[in-house]
Amino acid sequence: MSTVKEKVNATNKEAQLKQSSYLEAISLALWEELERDDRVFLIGEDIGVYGGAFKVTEGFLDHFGEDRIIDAPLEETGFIGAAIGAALTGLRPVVEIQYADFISCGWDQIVNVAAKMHYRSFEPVPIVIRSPSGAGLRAGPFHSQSPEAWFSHVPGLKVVVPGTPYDAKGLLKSAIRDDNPVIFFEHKYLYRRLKEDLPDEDYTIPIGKADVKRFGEDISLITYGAMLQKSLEAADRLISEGISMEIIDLRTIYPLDIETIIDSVKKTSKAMIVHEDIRTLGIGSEVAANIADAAFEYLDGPIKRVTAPDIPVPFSPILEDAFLPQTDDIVHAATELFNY
Amino acid sequence: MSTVKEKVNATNKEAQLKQSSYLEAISLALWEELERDDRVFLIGEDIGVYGGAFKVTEGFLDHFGEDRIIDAPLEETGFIGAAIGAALTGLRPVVEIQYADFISCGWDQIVNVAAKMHYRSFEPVPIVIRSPSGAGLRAGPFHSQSPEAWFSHVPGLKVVVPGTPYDAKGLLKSAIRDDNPVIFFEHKYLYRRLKEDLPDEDYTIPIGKADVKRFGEDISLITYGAMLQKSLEAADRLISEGISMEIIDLRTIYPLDIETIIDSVKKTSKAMIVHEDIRTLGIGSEVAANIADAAFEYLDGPIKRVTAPDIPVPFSPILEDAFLPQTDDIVHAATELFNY
Amino acid sequence: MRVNKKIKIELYYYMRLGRAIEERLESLYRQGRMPSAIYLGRGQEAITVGAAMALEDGDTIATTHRDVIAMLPRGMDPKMIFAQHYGKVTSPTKGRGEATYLGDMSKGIFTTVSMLPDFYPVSAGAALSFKLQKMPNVALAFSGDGATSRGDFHEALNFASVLQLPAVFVVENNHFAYSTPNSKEMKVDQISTRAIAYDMEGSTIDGNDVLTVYENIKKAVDKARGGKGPTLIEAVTMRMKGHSGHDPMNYVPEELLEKWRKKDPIDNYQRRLKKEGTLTKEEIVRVSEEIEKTVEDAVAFAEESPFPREEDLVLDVYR
Amino acid sequence: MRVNKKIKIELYYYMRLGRAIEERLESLYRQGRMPSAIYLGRGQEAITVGAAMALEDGDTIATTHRDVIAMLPRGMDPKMIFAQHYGKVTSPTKGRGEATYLGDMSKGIFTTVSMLPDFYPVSAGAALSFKLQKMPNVALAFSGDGATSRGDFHEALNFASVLQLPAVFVVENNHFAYSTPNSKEMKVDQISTRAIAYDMEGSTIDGNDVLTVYENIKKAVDKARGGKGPTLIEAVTMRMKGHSGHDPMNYVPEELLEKWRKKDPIDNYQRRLKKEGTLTKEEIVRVSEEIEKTVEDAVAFAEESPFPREEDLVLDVYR
Ligand SMILES: Cc1ncc(C[n+]2csc(CCOP(=O)(O)OP(=O)(O)O)c2C)c(N)n1
Ligand SMILES: Cc1ncc(C[n+]2csc(CCOP(=O)(O)OP(=O)(O)O)c2C)c(N)n1
Ligand SMILES: [Mg+2]
Ligand SMILES: [Mg+2]
Repeated sequence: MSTVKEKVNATNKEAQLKQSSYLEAISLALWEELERDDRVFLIGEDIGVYGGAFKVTEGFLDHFGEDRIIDAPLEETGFIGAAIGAALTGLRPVVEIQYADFISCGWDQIVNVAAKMHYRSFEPVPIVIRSPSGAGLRAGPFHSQSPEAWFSHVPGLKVVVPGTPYDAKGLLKSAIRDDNPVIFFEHKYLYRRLKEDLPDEDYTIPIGKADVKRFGEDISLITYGAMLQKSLEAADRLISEGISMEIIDLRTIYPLDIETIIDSVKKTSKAMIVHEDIRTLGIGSEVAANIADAAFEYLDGPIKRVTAPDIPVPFSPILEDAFLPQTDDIVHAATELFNY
Repeated sequence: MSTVKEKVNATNKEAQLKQSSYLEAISLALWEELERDDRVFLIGEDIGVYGGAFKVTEGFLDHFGEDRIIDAPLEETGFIGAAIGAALTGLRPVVEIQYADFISCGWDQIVNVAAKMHYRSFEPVPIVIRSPSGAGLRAGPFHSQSPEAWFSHVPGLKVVVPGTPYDAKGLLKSAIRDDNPVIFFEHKYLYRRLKEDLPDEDYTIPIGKADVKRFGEDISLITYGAMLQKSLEAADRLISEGISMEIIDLRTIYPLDIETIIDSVKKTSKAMIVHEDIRTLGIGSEVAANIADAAFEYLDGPIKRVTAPDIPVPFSPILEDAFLPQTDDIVHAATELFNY
Repeated sequence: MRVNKKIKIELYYYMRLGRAIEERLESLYRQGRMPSAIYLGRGQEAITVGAAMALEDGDTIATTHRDVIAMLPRGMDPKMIFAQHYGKVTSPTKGRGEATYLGDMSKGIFTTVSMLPDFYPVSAGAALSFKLQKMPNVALAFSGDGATSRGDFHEALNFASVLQLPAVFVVENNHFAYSTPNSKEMKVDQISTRAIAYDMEGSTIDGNDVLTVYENIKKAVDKARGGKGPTLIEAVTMRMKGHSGHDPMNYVPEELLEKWRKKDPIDNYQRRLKKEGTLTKEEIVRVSEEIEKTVEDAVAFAEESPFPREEDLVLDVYR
Repeated sequence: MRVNKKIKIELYYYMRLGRAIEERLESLYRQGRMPSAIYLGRGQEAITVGAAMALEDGDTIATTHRDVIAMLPRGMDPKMIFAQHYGKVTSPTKGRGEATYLGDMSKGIFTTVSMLPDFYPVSAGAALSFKLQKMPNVALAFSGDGATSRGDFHEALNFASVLQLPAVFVVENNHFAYSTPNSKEMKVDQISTRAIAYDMEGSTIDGNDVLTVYENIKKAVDKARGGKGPTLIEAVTMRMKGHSGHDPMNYVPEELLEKWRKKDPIDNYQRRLKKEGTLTKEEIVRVSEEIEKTVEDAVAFAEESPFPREEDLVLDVYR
């Protein structure tokens, strides 16, 4: 079984390119961190022999062995709790939750044990919980959720949702090296659809820093995850209408990089937020609240949100497409805001 | 053992008053609904023989018997799940979670089973989960949490946090009569501290309607739960400085009564939100986001939030008092906003 | 227990129908005609059908991802199963739910969720409901072997045992949880052993013999109905297909599958029924034809049904 | 197993010290001197101390709300316990945590949480950590009887058993979970029966005899250390005080308490040690004096310690 690393390297050599998919970027980050630090180990359902439901860890077991790549029994509370215990006693576990929807089954251990440990005991809990989230794959209400906002209401956690392969690799490395519990959602729609050149050398992306993915003058569009691509698409289309969009990719959902957001809004005077998560108490509400406080004087229009509606993620293609914010929706909202 | 109802009635008769505490109001609502509808039953830890950790159900077991007042084993997932099953087969369970902090142990059943049932199956899930939440009693990080915002990010649930005895009774009755899952948080600090006259006759308060607890001209202050009292106190003090506060008590946290909020802000042009929950993705952020969108043109100042900081609830009195928003903080923020 | 002829034939019919439905689901999936994932219970028909047949009207049943054919004896129309996989508005979820997560409370079938085994507690709650309402009904729930590792399994069994509820918990031990074999999921040899932790009756039965399944589960159902409390039944079988449509199941040794192919619950049962004269060659042909037609009709229904309307997207979140 | 004199005396000393600390906590609580709730383990000292004494340096221990005195043999200073209840900055949580939720990882003591029994899985994780790091250590965790109803219990035991981890799970069966008696919590007569569900060794022992506790837990600890896997030990005792300081425990019949008072673990042990000559009257007096001084000093320390500073409120949420 050839490993992701070998495959990517082989592909790269042939093509004289270093293009990696979002999924490969994540695999590479895991692989390299496992090589770098022998305190790192992976645990989760079907990650060993099977290589993971999405094949993120294909070939890992052969290379790293059973002590580093642990196939866990079907018990999210049990193995998340165990990972916390391992983290408190010197190791650096990386937990895979097969689908982000199932993270709810380990909820209590995350929010009550992991998150509140350092504040009370000053002990680090260097654990990463990574999981494929998000919709778009016709997977219905229980394999499509975007649970990131829940965890962004839990002090003590850090929450990361990368939107590009480059960021995914650099942020996952930072997450693994971080001494705090990090919840790391990988948008499963991007896994094999998004490719990018990755540098050869080891690099990290700081947790807590947003990234301006496109500079613009007229509107600050704040987004993250799979909506980054749609936002960029929308920005391309809007150019022809004379609207210059600044696209901020949050990357880290909690703690928020409020400074970058506010600086941008001070420049553009208009703000909109785009996310795939539902509207009420999605990250957009926190972003909007910050802008409405700290950048009020600069605002030249209402703060708009383009989000999914407040419903479970429906399965049927027509419904799912209607559920998800589309490029058209973004273009429409931006045009309206521009003309305000 | 005399029941709450008898006790309250006796007291009332003597004093020719109908004053009930927040806790008694809740007991009465439960009692009356148990009398009214024999599909209603209560289940939870120590609610029968012991009458509940806070004695909300004292005397209930004797009167209603073991089939209506069920002492459950210590397993939140088990008895919340069971309540859902009972609700799907014709009953109307009211679950008590001993402290709101422990609701995390039944999280998955609530957010994945109860909340998403009707959208997919059109079957009602008439279950109420009630629990004492909130800080102020020196009870530390695990007996003081305000988990309401998490549940307000779960379409399919309704989330209620009453701020007065009158509202508590009327809203709990509505919750029990509602065909949807309702999460009902009772602020434990108010249990025995807040008293109010209650009408003799059966009444309900609609879920989803905010209540303007005080009319004013200068600032719309949106709040709920235990912060209502501090906000009213602040408003009293601010009057002498010539600042007229309009106090909106949300009562229902989800779905939000956006209309009442927006109407108020259109009148006052200034908005602030006060809640005991932490800042990031507390209800305040959703309220602010709505105002910053729908009432932007009317706004005459930044939207301010007075909340707890993003930390676990600390135990030590000095810390807990510093954690909780105080009347002074509200007065200070309102004055600043007024002078903006 | 003597199983009468009518029931014997029904067991046969529903197993055949169930398999035909799943075979069709698989081919439609491979052709890319349905947006849904598929979870096939091939090889496990004796358990799903045997258990479902042991119930009466008014009882409830809670399935998992792999047990959709258990709905057939409870009255679920095959049309609904295809409409669901197609995401059509004519399905019980009106296209909101995927795959096997459909149900119909009027037939006592819960619309379950993916989280395993979340409907063990819910099913215990239905049993509580029957007890409190003094209704003579029973709540039956399925779980896989892997899902017995989860806390919900423990809490449900404990709850049902403490309150002595009319519940039957069936575990389909098909030896794998996705790619994870029993040995990595638990240390006990028999899952029924776990009943001891709840002072509950537990037994392990041959899950590939539909009469054994029917009789044993019927006994447990009758016991529950008689107020004698819950039972845990482990039915041993083998998952003959990948976890879901895209899983080539490379982790399962071919010999193991070969061994279990010989134990095919339908082939063996058909042979037996023929041998004992309950079923003739002609009847088999007739059943085959009927089933083919039923499946054809169901697929046609699903194909021809409309998709849900975008405008209805946000309806029904609340009652 | 022969328990040597030094250990015998230490067991005695720590039980006495533990009880003295709890008695003092109770009186301070009744006087309203401390902001914290109290959870007293009176009557259960043989278990907490016996178990803690069975561990070695480098092992970990995870307590519950009722087990704070188990920290004493692991090196926790009594000053810390009082400072914690007072909410002082000198406590291990710097006043952020309440009651018995303190710890010290340098001594292998987890800072646990209220949710029961959340540290069963965490403790299994420490055991996994020892195994992966090839460290010769053992992770021991306490649970109450009631908490065995929760899924975390099940998942932890299953996890530890599948992975054959060096873990010891101790259940203190004190017959009540708050007001809920065993009979409403479980149907098994012995909680150790639950070990069967994990093919784990399980035993039920007299929780009021400290030598029995020490010896049995030591055996399980040694077994774990030797790579022979986890054990579940149920130690039977009685909760002699209310669940917490404000619980008058009206639901417990006086006769039951009377019966258990006669089995007091300290009185009986002291009598035995005196009888066998391990302990003289003078030594008892000396121990009493030492303990009184220790407790006095600890209370004084707590009283005199400063509260945390408001300015530090938001520090340390992150590393
Ligand atoms: C709580 C939870 N975690 C993970 C999953 C993902 N998942 C779906 S099926 C499956 C394996 C289930 O195995 P088993 O219980 O043996 O049932 P089987 O599929 O063999 O019928 C897993 C891990 C899930 N559905 N629920
Ligand atoms: C998950 C959870 N639910 C509820 C509680 C509230 N609570 C605290 S102690 C207790 C009883 C615990 O009983 P048991 O496990 O027997 O321990 P004991 O107090 O008898 O030592 C309860 C219900 C809790 N701490 N955790
Ligand atoms: Mg299986
Ligand atoms: Mg107990």
